[in-house]
Amino acid sequence: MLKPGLGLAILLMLLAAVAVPVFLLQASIPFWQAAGISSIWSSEWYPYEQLYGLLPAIIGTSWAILISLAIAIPCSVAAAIAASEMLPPMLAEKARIGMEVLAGIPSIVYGLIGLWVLLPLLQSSLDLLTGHSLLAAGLMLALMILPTIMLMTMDALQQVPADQREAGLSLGLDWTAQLTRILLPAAWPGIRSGILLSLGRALGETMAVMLVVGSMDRLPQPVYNILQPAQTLTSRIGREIGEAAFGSIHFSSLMAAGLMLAIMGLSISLLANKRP
Amino acid sequence: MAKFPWMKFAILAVALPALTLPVACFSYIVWQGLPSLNWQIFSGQGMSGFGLENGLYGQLTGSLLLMLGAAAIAAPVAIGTALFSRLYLNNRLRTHIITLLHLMQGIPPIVYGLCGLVVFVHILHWGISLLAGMLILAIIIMPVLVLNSLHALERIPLEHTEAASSLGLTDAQLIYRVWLPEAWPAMLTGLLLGMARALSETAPILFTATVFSGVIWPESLFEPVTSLQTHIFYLAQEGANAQVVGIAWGAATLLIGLILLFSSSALLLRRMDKRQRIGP
Amino acid sequence: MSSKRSISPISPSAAKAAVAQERSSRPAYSLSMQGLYLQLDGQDILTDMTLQLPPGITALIGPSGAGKSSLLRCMNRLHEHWTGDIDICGISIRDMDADTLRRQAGLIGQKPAVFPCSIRENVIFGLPRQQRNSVSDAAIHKTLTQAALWQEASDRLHADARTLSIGQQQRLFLARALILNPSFLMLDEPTSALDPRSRDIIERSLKKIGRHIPLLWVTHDLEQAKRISEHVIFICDGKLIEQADADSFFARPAAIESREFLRWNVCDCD
Amino acid sequence: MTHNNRFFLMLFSTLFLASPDADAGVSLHAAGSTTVLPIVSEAASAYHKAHPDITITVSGGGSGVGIASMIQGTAEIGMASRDTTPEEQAQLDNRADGKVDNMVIARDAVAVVVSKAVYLGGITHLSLAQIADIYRGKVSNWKQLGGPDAKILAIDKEASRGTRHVFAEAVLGSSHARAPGASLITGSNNEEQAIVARSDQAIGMLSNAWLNDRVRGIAVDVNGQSIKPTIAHIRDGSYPISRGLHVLLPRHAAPEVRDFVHFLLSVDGQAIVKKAGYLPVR
Repeated sequence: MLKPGLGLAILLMLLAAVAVPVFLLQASIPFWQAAGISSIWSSEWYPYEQLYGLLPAIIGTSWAILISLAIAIPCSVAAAIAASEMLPPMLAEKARIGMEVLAGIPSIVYGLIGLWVLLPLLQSSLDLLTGHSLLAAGLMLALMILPTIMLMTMDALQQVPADQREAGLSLGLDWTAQLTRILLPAAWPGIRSGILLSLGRALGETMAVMLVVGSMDRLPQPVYNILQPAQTLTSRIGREIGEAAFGSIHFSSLMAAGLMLAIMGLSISLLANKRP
Repeated sequence: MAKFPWMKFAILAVALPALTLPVACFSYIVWQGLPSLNWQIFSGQGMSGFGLENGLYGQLTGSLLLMLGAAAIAAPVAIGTALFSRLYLNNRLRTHIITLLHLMQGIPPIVYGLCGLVVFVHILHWGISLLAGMLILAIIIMPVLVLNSLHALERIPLEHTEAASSLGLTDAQLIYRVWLPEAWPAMLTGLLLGMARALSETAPILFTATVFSGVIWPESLFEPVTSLQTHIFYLAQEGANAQVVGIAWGAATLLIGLILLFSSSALLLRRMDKRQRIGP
Repeated sequence: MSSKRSISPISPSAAKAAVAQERSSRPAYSLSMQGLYLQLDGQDILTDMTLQLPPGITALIGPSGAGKSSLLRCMNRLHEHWTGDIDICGISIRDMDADTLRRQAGLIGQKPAVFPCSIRENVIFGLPRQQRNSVSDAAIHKTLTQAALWQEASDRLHADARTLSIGQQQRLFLARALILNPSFLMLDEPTSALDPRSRDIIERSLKKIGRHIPLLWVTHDLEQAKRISEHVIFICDGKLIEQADADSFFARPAAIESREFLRWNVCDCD
Repeated sequence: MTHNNRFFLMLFSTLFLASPDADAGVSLHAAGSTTVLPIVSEAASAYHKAHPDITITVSGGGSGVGIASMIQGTAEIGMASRDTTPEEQAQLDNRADGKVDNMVIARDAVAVVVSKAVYLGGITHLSLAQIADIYRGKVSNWKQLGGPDAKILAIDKEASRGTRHVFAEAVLGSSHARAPGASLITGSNNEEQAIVARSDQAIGMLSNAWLNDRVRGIAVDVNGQSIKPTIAHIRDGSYPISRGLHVLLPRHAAPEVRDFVHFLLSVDGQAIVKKAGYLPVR
């Protein structure tokens, strides 16, 4: 009685795990048949003209992630160092609780901030048309992944064995050397998985990005221009999935975009799972 | 001897935005949202349009229903999975299950939303419905729940299990009399965190479970609902009307309050559990 | 070009001579503490500790929780919040730069804390950057020989240090402290995690080192204390009970606590 | 131990009981154009007051969503602010459960809107060709059109939006024409209205019900006459970019659905249309 009951639970779980990729693949097949794999490298996205180039969204996603990581990693690692190595333990604990709270703020609320605080700020300070841009998306994502990286770095730093710290100090290493030569190398696996975890989160983030990125299905001109409106894979799905008819190539192409997101997300978590 | 104080300054300087910005964001939301969190926003008096004829009441119930449904579906499956793998699977298989769960966590939520759209809304013809949203959210929070339960079970000292088995307890007795009493705080912690997560997901339910307006209390599981998360999304774009944007901030504050309620009770429970474990 | 010639490689014999010269040129070393108090988390760990460290090997013994490890950590300022005075050659260690002090006062812990890098990098870990880049193979050879690790590790200096056995790692730990040229060494039960053979190797090499610089050796193993020490400091409950020559301490302990301790522990050991 | 057990069981039973039980009331779902949404949303709550056992849920998404949800049967009522395309009509006709009727419940104008600063800077009327030049990217500064010296922020809409279809048809010649001059794509009318209001250099397309002080509708030159997007000009047909607002309902729809659509076309329903700022059809 017990075993079949529990077995049913695990079967349901496995079913869910298997069903997701299967249906994703199955629903995107019409797209691969009609548009072909080459549409990944094509930059024209006009569903009404049967042009389904995924490149602008892929480039947009990559830029947004790159910007967010470039900002979030140094800031959050520095914050973790400051909290765990410089602040008194009481304050460090407070900082941790604060970060845990912030990690729970839902993305749609960050979107609200992006729309009503960040965009006007960018518009006026960088003299942009509206502020909708890859930079805005990257900044939003950076804000959202900061707590994750910081919490995991803090954990990793605090878990550096006391004897390693003491050994470093006994050798007369000064604060900087202690940090760069003992603490950071020892904490690196933790920092690394924090970065990969937040990379995955940034990749799949939809609402906040959708509200600030501008939804322009066009390659940035030139390609490093991050001040232009653009599109990411997630914002394209969020914008268009409601209006694409089930069974159409358009719908199928959005499923293909989802499939690509899933593949990227899976590779990242595989990377995170593999102990270096 | 040079002590490199500049290094500390540099780190503090880089850390400053990270330490202050999130706090600033949080206070900004609350500052913007609290003024519009009055009785009117719940009763809907004097409001029309924007799906707010009944205030935020319908959105609130929708969010809570989605969350509770997701938890009710995911929790038994997750705990069953954890118990099964602890009882009947060897270490190697269990490692595979854990890897699988980590992989499931790596798939972005919106992708689960897409799959739910295909399977529940279109193939099964449920339409945009509460049940579709519950199931999608359940799948999204499942890995966290299973991993948490597994972790909780693994922390039970082996001696307890062995002692119970040597007393001749059956597996079911072992679960009810030894494992669950020891592991429930950690499992409940996971469940509460999962519920907080279910409350904060927006994209997966946007096109599978929620509509703009018209629902206060759904008549059945196959009806759509409104939710706080998606309503913030709609209201956020109503730029021309200051009152509506104010309500969006109010709804955001309400949502954060709810999420904090769940996540902080989870953290509190975890702390109590830890203290009990270490304590006298 | 000419300057390059001046730092020609040093032959091992020349290195030995240089070391001998350096040792002999070092001023007579003195370490003393007066009225040392240490409180941690509201508990008295050390009270009114006044003593002078004699040259040679000194065994610091006492029951567990007596404050032995804490005493060592005060002496290189890993613990900072003590009152009283600790002087090295008449200079209060509070007036010294902490990092410099710690380089002078090598501390070897109970378990080898090797860093996740190669054996060679571990040895030179504590050197300043310029010296790390220019350190000669002779210096590494010398240090590893002193630590009795050269024979086992010479052929795999670039292997990961964690591939060494625990006993070898502990000697690596020792080498890492020795390369900094410490003025004295503090050993916190350095052999308690080791098998007897590794213990003997370490004891032998430390005995050699003890001829040049003072060693303060925390141990709970009375047999070991008898084997190695010339002096004994016995502390109990954070208080100094007795300081004496090793021979006289083991033969005729003066304080009642010492006698008790010796009796119970000898019984335990046998 | 037993105490813990009971807590655990209680927790789970509470969770299960919390799911809602089925009831006999009727619930209808309307989806589609955000231009039609204010009418239907308002009418739905008025209708619900008169018939408490019938709830009508409303969601936006655009005309594409309204038509797609009819094709897929995910909603009882579709809302669209444009005609169906031939492909869409074919799919609607091939539906398993019967054809879909298309009814015009109101008319409105797709106003060409500009930011207040642009309007005050002298852009009060443009010809269709000038507007087309903007959206084709041939004109990029308001100065070239006699306005203030500011870059043009041309706002386009998502491809399936009804407003976009009607606008592109009238201005660019085809409802799916590309607009390389556009520098931002928006979705709902509200989203676009907010951005135009916040900008000093924007041009966009909005239903005439969304005009206000900061979002000004400009006149369109037709045969030497500047025609403003007013109700009067929609009624006499002189404004060139006007359209019908449709609701779609399956021919075999439930009586409740039909009754609601009748309500939309009744005097009370048409009053709501007027209040929302559109031209009633009755």
